[in-house]
Amino acid sequence: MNILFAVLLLGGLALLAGIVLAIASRVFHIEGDPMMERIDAVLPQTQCGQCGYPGCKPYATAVASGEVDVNKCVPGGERAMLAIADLMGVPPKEVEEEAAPPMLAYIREDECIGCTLCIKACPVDAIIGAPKQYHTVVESHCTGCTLCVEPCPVDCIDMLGKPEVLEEWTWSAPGKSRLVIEDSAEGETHVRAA
Amino acid sequence: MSLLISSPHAHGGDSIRANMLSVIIALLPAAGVSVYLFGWLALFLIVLCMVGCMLSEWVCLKMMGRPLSRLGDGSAALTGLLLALTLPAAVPWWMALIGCVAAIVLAKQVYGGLGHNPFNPALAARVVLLISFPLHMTAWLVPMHAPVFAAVLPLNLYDFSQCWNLFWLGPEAIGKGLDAITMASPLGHVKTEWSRGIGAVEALRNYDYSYLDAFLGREAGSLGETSALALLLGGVYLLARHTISWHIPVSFIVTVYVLAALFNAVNPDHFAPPLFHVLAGGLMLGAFFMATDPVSSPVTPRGQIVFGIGCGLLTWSIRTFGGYPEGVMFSILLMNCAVPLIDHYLRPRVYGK
Amino acid sequence: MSGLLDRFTTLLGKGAAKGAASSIELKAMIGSGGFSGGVHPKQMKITAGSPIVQSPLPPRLILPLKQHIGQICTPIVEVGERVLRGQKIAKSQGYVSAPVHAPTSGTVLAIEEHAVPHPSGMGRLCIIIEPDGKDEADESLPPITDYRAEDPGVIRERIRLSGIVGLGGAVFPTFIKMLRDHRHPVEMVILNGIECEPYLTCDHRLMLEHSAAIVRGLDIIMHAVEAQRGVIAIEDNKPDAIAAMQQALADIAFEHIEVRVLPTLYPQGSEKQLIQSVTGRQVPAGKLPLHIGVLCQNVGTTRAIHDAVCLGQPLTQRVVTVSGDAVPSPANISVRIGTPIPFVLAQCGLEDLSGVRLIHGGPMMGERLSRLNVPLVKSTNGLLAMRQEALYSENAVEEPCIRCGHCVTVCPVGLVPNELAWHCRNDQFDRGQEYDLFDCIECGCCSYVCPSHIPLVHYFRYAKGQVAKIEKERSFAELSKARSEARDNRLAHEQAERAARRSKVRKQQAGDAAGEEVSGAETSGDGKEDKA
Amino acid sequence: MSEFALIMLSAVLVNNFVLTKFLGICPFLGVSRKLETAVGMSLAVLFVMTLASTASWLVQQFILIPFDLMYLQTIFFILIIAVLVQFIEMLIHKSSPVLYQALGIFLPLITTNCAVLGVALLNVQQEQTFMTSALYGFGSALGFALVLLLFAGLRERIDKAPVPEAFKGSAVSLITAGLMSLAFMGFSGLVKV
Repeated sequence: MNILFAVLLLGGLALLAGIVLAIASRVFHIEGDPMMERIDAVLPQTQCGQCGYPGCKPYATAVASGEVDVNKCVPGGERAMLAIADLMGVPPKEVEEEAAPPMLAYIREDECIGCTLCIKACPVDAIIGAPKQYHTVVESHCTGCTLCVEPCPVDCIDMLGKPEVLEEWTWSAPGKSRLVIEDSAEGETHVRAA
Repeated sequence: MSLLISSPHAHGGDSIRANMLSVIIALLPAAGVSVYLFGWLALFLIVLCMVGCMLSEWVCLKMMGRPLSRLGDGSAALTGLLLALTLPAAVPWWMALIGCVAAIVLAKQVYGGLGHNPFNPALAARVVLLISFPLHMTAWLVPMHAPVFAAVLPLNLYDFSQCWNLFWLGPEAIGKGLDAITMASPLGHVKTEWSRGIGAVEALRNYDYSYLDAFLGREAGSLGETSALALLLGGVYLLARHTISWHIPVSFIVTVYVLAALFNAVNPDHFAPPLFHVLAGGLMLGAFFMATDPVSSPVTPRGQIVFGIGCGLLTWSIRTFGGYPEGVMFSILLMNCAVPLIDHYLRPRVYGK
Repeated sequence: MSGLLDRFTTLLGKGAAKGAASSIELKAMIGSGGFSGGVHPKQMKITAGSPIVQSPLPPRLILPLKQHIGQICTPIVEVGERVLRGQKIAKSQGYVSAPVHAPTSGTVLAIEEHAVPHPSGMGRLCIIIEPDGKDEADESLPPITDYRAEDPGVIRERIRLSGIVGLGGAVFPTFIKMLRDHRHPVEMVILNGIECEPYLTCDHRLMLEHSAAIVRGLDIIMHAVEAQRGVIAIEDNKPDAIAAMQQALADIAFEHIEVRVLPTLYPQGSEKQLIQSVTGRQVPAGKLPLHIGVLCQNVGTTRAIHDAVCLGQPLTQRVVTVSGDAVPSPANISVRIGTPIPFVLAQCGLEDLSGVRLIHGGPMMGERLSRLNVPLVKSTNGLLAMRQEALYSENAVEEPCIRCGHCVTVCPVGLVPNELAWHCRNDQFDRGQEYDLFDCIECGCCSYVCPSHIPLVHYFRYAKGQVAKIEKERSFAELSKARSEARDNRLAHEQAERAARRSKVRKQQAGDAAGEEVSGAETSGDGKEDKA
Repeated sequence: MSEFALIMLSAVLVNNFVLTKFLGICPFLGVSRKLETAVGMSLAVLFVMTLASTASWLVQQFILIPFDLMYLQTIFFILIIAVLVQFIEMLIHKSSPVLYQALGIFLPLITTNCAVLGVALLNVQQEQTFMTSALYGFGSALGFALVLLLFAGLRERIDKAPVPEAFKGSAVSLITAGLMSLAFMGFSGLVKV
């Protein structure tokens, strides 16, 4: 009898608690997944697909739902990985592939046959041109994702490194190597990694 | 070799080594007083601690594969000296060595060496010793030249062979018990008397306490803490050399003084007078040499003042209400814990903001 | 919950900040300057007694198309064209810019990329002129003798056309600083004669030798901005300059200008610090000196303004201090802009440059040049040639920070350099910005006093560059995202349209008897759509 | 009044849950990597512990004692605490997703946190009144929060220090906690409770 009473009491209390929680879950219900948006915001938006997802947003969604590791974004490199790991509250994981130096696509226009295949492949609409006309890459929009190289039937797209200009030069960390152009006392010029 | 090098291309010439050296120099008067009071024992202990700390540092650097030249920055030697000055003269040599290892390995090198230790190594080691060996760490050798106790002193500390035996083999070797050659410090005495329901003023009277002796250092205590005069000299030297700033010592000492004065004014029989608090125990040593340890104290002036006030508050509270007679060491360590937060929240005002 | 807490902590920070004012005042009494912090580096003003000498014409002049802060200029001369001294050879492009003038008469040899004085050693577009030795002047800018009678706008336009930029080293186009804003009238013009960098003495010599021109230049500025008060600020380590300026004021009988002697303290010559020393007020963060009614001009700039207005000469030469332990005869030289630096050094007896490190500017804020064959530009206020072993920055070994707090004490901006450097070193740039990274003026006081020889300024520069880079990447990512989303929307839209058309066709199909032909037509239509 | 002050002082400093009773070590080590998360965790624990100690007191006085069910004490307490934690989790998820993510697994873990259950059980043991048990719960949580914040500050510094490989991570953290604990021994005897 005593036992029965104890069980009933405990069960009743548990039921009450359950009801309270059920109501609370209604009241505090949240729409959408702000985490996905936050992750998407730290991705480089190259839409390159190197992560195995068809773009940055799909990858962000996958990371937010926990179905994929935080280290799959190659162009984002370590920084994006650390930012995502930080957001997700998981330990950082090394990015396996080394990001290539920033590149831009160039179309050798005299070889272009105007097939528009690269235009369709470009995820950020950075290639302009019409059918049977030369196409050209808008440099300021190109993310260097290389997705246009594969579809080109005549292989007239080159990925070239971004030229370094004085205006975009920044200091490297103390003691870290950096290309230094130097004049020797004899008047020769050397370029070397210091 | 041509690395990218940024301005400035000039330097004021300050170095870690110079900083450490000037602290060691500033500690010389206090060390001198300790030798004057405790004879060869003090010298043995100081040398042992300095050597012990430097050896520990050397082993750590070697094991961690860091440049052994770091040993030359003088920080380990300074830690050894500071540790020695906080120890009672009658402490067994192996205990002092344990302290050295605790200071260098546990409190410093584990964190990556100089500059990264959150706690003052010497103090951390002393707390380790105090908690582990409470008896030995509160047994104060009767000093030479303390006028009141000169007659009581059962041994001559200026006698090399007697001290040598005492140092390595303990009091039994010279046929004395620890109790026979040690006594209570003024702070300890006040605490014990309190527990018997006797007020501080009465307690000091029956201890034959004298402010002048406390100022000059002719009283029981750890090696380097007894003489306020010697420590003050060193402190002024450091201030003059800009090795430390005034913020911590002044706010620390003033806080203790003000608190003690307030409570003493309310109940003069029960609470010890402010000057007693300022001269007693390790306050001077702590305020000028421990709390100002750059690595484990705040960097901003405002933070340093808060740090000093916190130290003072805790010191006085622990001395007055706590279980331990002396609170300087605990209070500095406790405030060391708060340094990152103090540094984070008490930054200077930025120009134009 | 966290929002509340953040607010609480900012409140705490602000409350605490208010308390700081008192400690700053205290410092002002103990220290010497009006601003907090600062250091007293070794003066090393070995050329203080050397009169300014005129450098001969070099065989070749190299004029970078950007010697100022702002947009690069476009050349308006062609290769082979003959140019005259003072002729504009490159015009401003955009608002924040300053034109470039030919320093002497000669022929344009080339317009090509050439190394410029920059720590990277990289080059930019330069106009290269071969002087013909005749030094014929272009007289398109007539002298304005009675400038007080002219409209301030005319004066400002003259300054703009003359290509004058701040010659203290910042090279910000001067005419922009002098624009009038009716909400913020300029009450005081401060002439910056501080020259707090060690070694440098060019401003000092200018004040001694051209005091009348400088005082007049200041009067021109005051007229142009309609200011009532002029203050000439000089540190007390230049008593002769103080006397010279006072004499010049007495001679011309200018009563609206006073000489203010300030105690020597680096970096008092920095604009914001100087303003605090002179007026006791701080320029609010994110605001200009103009917003508290102050305008600062450097001595060299003021002299250039005088020459541009009263003599009709654009900025084509400047005074440079050539010094350092490797220079046999240090001197103050008046040099044409564009003169190759080895040529200037040779004037001071330094021919063999092996083992010599070149610093462009003073030792505290100047840049070490990795390339020697670069021209002297508008920002060159000093050239220091140092023996490699004498150069601290070359030989310093970084040791761990012992948190001594000296950097905090000397920082004239009120930063916590050691913590800031930690964050920068660990690439925690958000944290760095929280610690006011961008308020750093790179004066070098922190590195100067650091007992651990930590290159703090270098860390800050690195972090600033990285933040800018990240910011750029972020805005590019945003742009790419928008473009990608627009594309997705367009594709979705097209697909929807196609689907709608298909269903329409299907409906027709249901109505029609012959279905196969239509579906064939539909696929070809699809193909066309894709291509569009 | 002075009795309440003494209870608080005792709970916060002298008998600090983490450093002298060694309760709640799991979140103490787990959530102290960053100051911001530590602040969040502190607030969550403050809320949970205060409520848990009052709620458990109520359950104790009005259910367990009258119905003579003392043998079900642990189960009842855990039930109450679990509900409270769930509730707070939803609240935080709604109000601050960042904090929610940052706290991660540790928020649900408060349920089985010995500090929370400990405060409920200690209350019963010490036969507190309603007010004193609420105060004791709050004070203990405050002590936990204080130590957690100090520790988080220290760890932010330690994390950036070149700690030898063997001591990286929890090793050096535990040493730090140990040294902190030594420092907190200075408070012993401060309040005789």
